[in-house]
Amino acid sequence: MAILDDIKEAVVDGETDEIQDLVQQAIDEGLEPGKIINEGLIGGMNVVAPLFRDGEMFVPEVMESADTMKAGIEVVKPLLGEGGVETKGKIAIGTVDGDLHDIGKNTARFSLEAEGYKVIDLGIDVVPEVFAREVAEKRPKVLGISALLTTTVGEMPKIIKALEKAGVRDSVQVYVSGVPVTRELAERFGADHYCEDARDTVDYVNEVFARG
Amino acid sequence: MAILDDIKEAVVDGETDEIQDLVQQAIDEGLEPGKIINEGLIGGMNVVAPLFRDGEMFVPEVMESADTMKAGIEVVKPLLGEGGVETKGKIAIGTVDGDLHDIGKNTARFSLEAEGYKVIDLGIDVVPEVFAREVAEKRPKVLGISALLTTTVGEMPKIIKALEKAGVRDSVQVYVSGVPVTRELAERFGADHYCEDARDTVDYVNEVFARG
Amino acid sequence: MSQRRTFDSLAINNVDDFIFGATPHPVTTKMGMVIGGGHVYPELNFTLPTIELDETTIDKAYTIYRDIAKNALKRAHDLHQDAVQLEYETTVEFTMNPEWGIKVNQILLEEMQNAKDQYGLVSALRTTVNDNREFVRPPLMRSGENWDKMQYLMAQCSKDGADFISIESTGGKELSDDAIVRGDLEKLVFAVGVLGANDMAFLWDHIVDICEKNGSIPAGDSACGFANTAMVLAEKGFVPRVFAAVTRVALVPRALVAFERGAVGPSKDCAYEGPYLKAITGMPIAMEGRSAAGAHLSQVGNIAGAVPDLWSNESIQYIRLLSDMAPTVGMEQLIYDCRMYEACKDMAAKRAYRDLLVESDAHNDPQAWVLRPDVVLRISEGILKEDTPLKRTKAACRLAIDEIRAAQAEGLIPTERKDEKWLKRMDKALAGIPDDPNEFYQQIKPRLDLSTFRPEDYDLEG
Amino acid sequence: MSQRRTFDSLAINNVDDFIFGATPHPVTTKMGMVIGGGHVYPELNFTLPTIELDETTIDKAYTIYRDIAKNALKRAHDLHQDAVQLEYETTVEFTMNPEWGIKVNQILLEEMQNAKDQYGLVSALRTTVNDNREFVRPPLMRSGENWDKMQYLMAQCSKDGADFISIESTGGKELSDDAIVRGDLEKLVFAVGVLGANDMAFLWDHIVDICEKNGSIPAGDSACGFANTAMVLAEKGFVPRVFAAVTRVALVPRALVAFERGAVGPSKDCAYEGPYLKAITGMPIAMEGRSAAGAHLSQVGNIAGAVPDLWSNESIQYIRLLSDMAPTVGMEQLIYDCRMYEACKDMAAKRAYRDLLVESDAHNDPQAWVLRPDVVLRISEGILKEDTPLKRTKAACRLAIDEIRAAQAEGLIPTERKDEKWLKRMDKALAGIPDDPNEFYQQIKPRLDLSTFRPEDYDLEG
Ligand SMILES: [Zn+2]
Ligand SMILES: [Zn+2]
Ligand SMILES: [Zn+2]
Repeated sequence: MAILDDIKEAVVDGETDEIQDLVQQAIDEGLEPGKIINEGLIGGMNVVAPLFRDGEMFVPEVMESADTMKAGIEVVKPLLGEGGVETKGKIAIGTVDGDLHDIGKNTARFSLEAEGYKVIDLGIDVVPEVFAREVAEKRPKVLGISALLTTTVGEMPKIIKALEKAGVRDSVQVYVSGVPVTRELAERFGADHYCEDARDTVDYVNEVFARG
Repeated sequence: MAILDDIKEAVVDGETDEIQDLVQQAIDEGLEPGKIINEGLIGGMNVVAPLFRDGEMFVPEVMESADTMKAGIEVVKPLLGEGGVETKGKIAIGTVDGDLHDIGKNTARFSLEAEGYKVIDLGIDVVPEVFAREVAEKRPKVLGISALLTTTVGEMPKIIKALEKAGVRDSVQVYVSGVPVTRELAERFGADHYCEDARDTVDYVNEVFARG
Repeated sequence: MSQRRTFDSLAINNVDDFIFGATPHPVTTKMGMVIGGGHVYPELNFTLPTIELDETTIDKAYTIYRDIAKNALKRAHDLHQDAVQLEYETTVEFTMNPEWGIKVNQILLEEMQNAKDQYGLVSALRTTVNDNREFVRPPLMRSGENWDKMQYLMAQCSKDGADFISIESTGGKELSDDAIVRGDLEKLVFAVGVLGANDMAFLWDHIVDICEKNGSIPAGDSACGFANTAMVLAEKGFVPRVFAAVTRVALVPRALVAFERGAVGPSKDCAYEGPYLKAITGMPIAMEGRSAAGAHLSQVGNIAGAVPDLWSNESIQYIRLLSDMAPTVGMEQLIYDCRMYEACKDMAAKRAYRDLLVESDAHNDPQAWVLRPDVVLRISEGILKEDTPLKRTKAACRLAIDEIRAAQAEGLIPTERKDEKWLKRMDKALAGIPDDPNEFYQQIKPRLDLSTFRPEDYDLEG
Repeated sequence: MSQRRTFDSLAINNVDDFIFGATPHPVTTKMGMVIGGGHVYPELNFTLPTIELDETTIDKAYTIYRDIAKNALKRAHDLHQDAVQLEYETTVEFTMNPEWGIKVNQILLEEMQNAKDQYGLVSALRTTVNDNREFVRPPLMRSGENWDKMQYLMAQCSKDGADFISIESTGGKELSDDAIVRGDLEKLVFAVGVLGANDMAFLWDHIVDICEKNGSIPAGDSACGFANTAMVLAEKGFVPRVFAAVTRVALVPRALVAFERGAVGPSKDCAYEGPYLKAITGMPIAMEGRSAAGAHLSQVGNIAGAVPDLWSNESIQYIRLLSDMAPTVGMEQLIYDCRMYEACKDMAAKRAYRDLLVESDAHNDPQAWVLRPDVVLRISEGILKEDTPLKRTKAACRLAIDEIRAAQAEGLIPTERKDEKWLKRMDKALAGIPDDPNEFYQQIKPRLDLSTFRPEDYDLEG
């Protein structure tokens, strides 16, 4: 399937300009929409993820690949029924109240999206109640809490308490990450896991979903 | 009272060879034994302690002063009734099980003795049960637990549990000290205080006894 | 009110005169330290361990700051050091609760005076107020409670006796974070050459004014939130090293604005663009390198030490290491580094030692290469040929790219597989940027998320 | 079995040849690093954070050791370093449970091989087995379970591929701790010149034998428990600096015994007596200084770097700093120091840089003074005029006192108020010590606590 390889390659190279034509060509050749997405577009991201992990791609390139994938998906989407795009699962991530740094969160987000997860981005500067409400409503399987500043790390246990109060603590696996966080702090806060960086996060999330 | 000043000076200078003659001379001059001890011998140590604290004396010199004081007290002792030597109070200190380093403990001990405290030295490599037994029997007001090795610091909470089990936890103020210990660890272990060094220890013990 | 300056020629022209510890316009502290007057002094920065700050824990925080200062100053004395600088960098809570920040500032000054009285140790204090204007979104850069608190804290710390006031200002960071993560040089130049530079002019007019009224010295800013973000991401392998190197140089014109508005140095340690500022303004600089590895891993640990007037550890938490508390250890390491500078007996020895620091790093990474004293002088000269922050920012990028390309062509620094692709990408981005800020704004506007910043706070037409 | 040597003349005679990174008898590791063959390599030591070790936590400890090695080696590669050494210093639990220690040793070797395979990084491993003979009281030095476990651990780590076996042996520490705290030079000389030296002969015969049988290199001992105890106490103001300086030199003859019995270096980092060993034996040494301040505060942070072949951080716990985990940070700092050595292009540059390191410290403290290369050569020569460890230890003290007194008389180092009193006190102690160990023993016996050590374990008549 030469066209699928071309699509994959365009995603890896972040050729946003070309992807829509390629996808259209695949549709014209009669390929199934599901196949175009899973083997072509997400297939490309499946190449990107390990390349990024091995230091062969930079974050801007990964983001361009993600953009390319998205642009391609937009062409196929009208041809799909509801829920046509298969994702590996749902994750919510956000940065704690008082913390306006989002690089860590964003990098985790794009890494996870590149791995094929649906990421609910709760944004930055999120209060505990919002974390709890979003988990209750959207039911992600994993919740990531990120902090960059030393001084905002104290928000983390509050979020976990808010989840308990909302009765959704057990419905979700919680990981924490960020410069000031340590494995020990994560344990003390009552989180399920500590993720050192975006690559670590992907490993952890893969593991959670593999557990089923 | 020239002779008391001479005794004081001999203690400060650690003149162990001369102290017994000086004390005998004071006795011959008809001075009260209690006065010789408190104003002469311990008076000397009261000069030593701040000198040490200000970096004007070295530990070997402090120890020689303590030796001199002891040698002087031996001459007066026969003239005293029971409990004649006044001490400021009773402290027990020991190094945890598995830890054979005693410099920290010894320095604390000599500093405390120089301040006029009675120190029950539990020794090195002490198991939790011995700490508890000694506290129950000897009833010190303060218990110092010392560790030098990173890996033996975990003994500290065990000792505090042993005190609880023996029902003597509330009878004693517990401080912990040593290279691997931190204020945070001290709190986590349930100690009453963390002492950074011997000088810190003296301050803390003074404060405990000042509280009454 | 404040003394405006323009810089159109280099204060240091000859690489032979570009040396650590000495600069054409030294600055004198309250206790008489002359920064840039012949010596390199340690500048120790420190921060709290992870504790939640509120009314119940603030006294503990005060005690920690007092312990840090007391013990680090004691250690300096024990090591026969006769003068040091401390930096108190307020974290967000201390700016939001300015009374807390004022109290810490006072505690440090007290301990400095104690050290002077007890053992004659001379010291100076830099108080760096956290820029918390970004703590509403979109940031309110020129009004509001946060802006008022920042100014109040600066004024009071200045009045109470801080020698220097600094800041790591954040104007433009609304766009630069994304620009860096995206490797988007066009957006980066807009963020720092238009927004950043514009905010610096506004901000430093105020800081210089506050310092003049209250008795301290306006010391300079840091591009920490910009170029160091790129550096840290490059170390993680997230963005290319050539991109981080260009970003470093791109930040020079923005930093220069503080000096145009009346700052006199020493510029901040984490402003690795410092050598450029020293070459252009002749004012003293603080730098940080290998002894700051506990805060920033980098490729410039030695070369950063080529021409500093203060040598810093960037920041270390009050945590226990095997020997002692980390700030005390930090002070010791800085002093050993400073002793090396002092041991150089004449200009020849100083140049030789400087060149060792330079040569030991320069050939390993483009980020080190752009800190070479000769490269710094060449690029600085080129920057001064332009007359506005935006044109200077473009020139800085252009010159940095050219220097990197030339060094790679000659095999003087390593060339990574994708470097040429990225250099070309940056060429292309630069080529499309007009000289006029408003024209640039109109051009880039469709690509901006206008909910993230307020154009009116940067004098831009809506 | 093992090759015995005697040292009666200096391997390095001329201060011009006494230089970092090169020595007459270099040593080659399994992957081909030549220690002392022209370069100074970093040697990173690291240790666990505070955790209680038992069957339930040991797996976590393994993971930590793997992470430390993986990340520190990765950082070395990122900084373009081509060869490094790791040191695994077993804590007591790992010697008492030798299977744990063996496993960690294997994990480190695996990660070293991975780094070689992945990015060509060459590395070597020094395994330093904790001397746990003192963990019964009085210590059983020549038999018993602890002695057996130590030997077993060494043999197995050697067999598994460790390049070097070292130890910080403790023979004589039963008396030396008290001697140091008491400032008692007579007792100290007995502890190290009789007990220590005697134990070194016994112990190193065994270690050399184990290494020969199992394929690793016997690398040398450290007086950490002796001279570094004195150094740390001097830094706290507990014992005089002149006493600590004399203690340092007093430990040289004891350390030399390991080399007489077949050790070939590199000697241990925390053996600050290293320069003496290098001058006398011509074998390579590891040293530590400013980059080890997290483990030892000292007055010799730069001068310790004058003539090393490996440059170490002593030890750092696996704790998080603002930038990264502390061992990774430690690796970076060591590499920056090593880059400076590498940047010296010829012998003239090397000597000039060495002299900067020396001069920056030498005039601040007697402990630094006795590490000056010229002082080291003079005292070493004097030591070799004597032919037994005890006579050499006495000579070492005598010569150190004379050098310190002369330097103070000339105003080359500071003189503290009580120094002359303490120097005289040491003169007096030395004058009373006989040359014959058994005569010395009989003389000092009444002052010893005979319950603290076993004379028969030191070949002494009861
Ligand atoms: Zn900064
Ligand atoms: Zn800083
Ligand atoms: Zn050691």
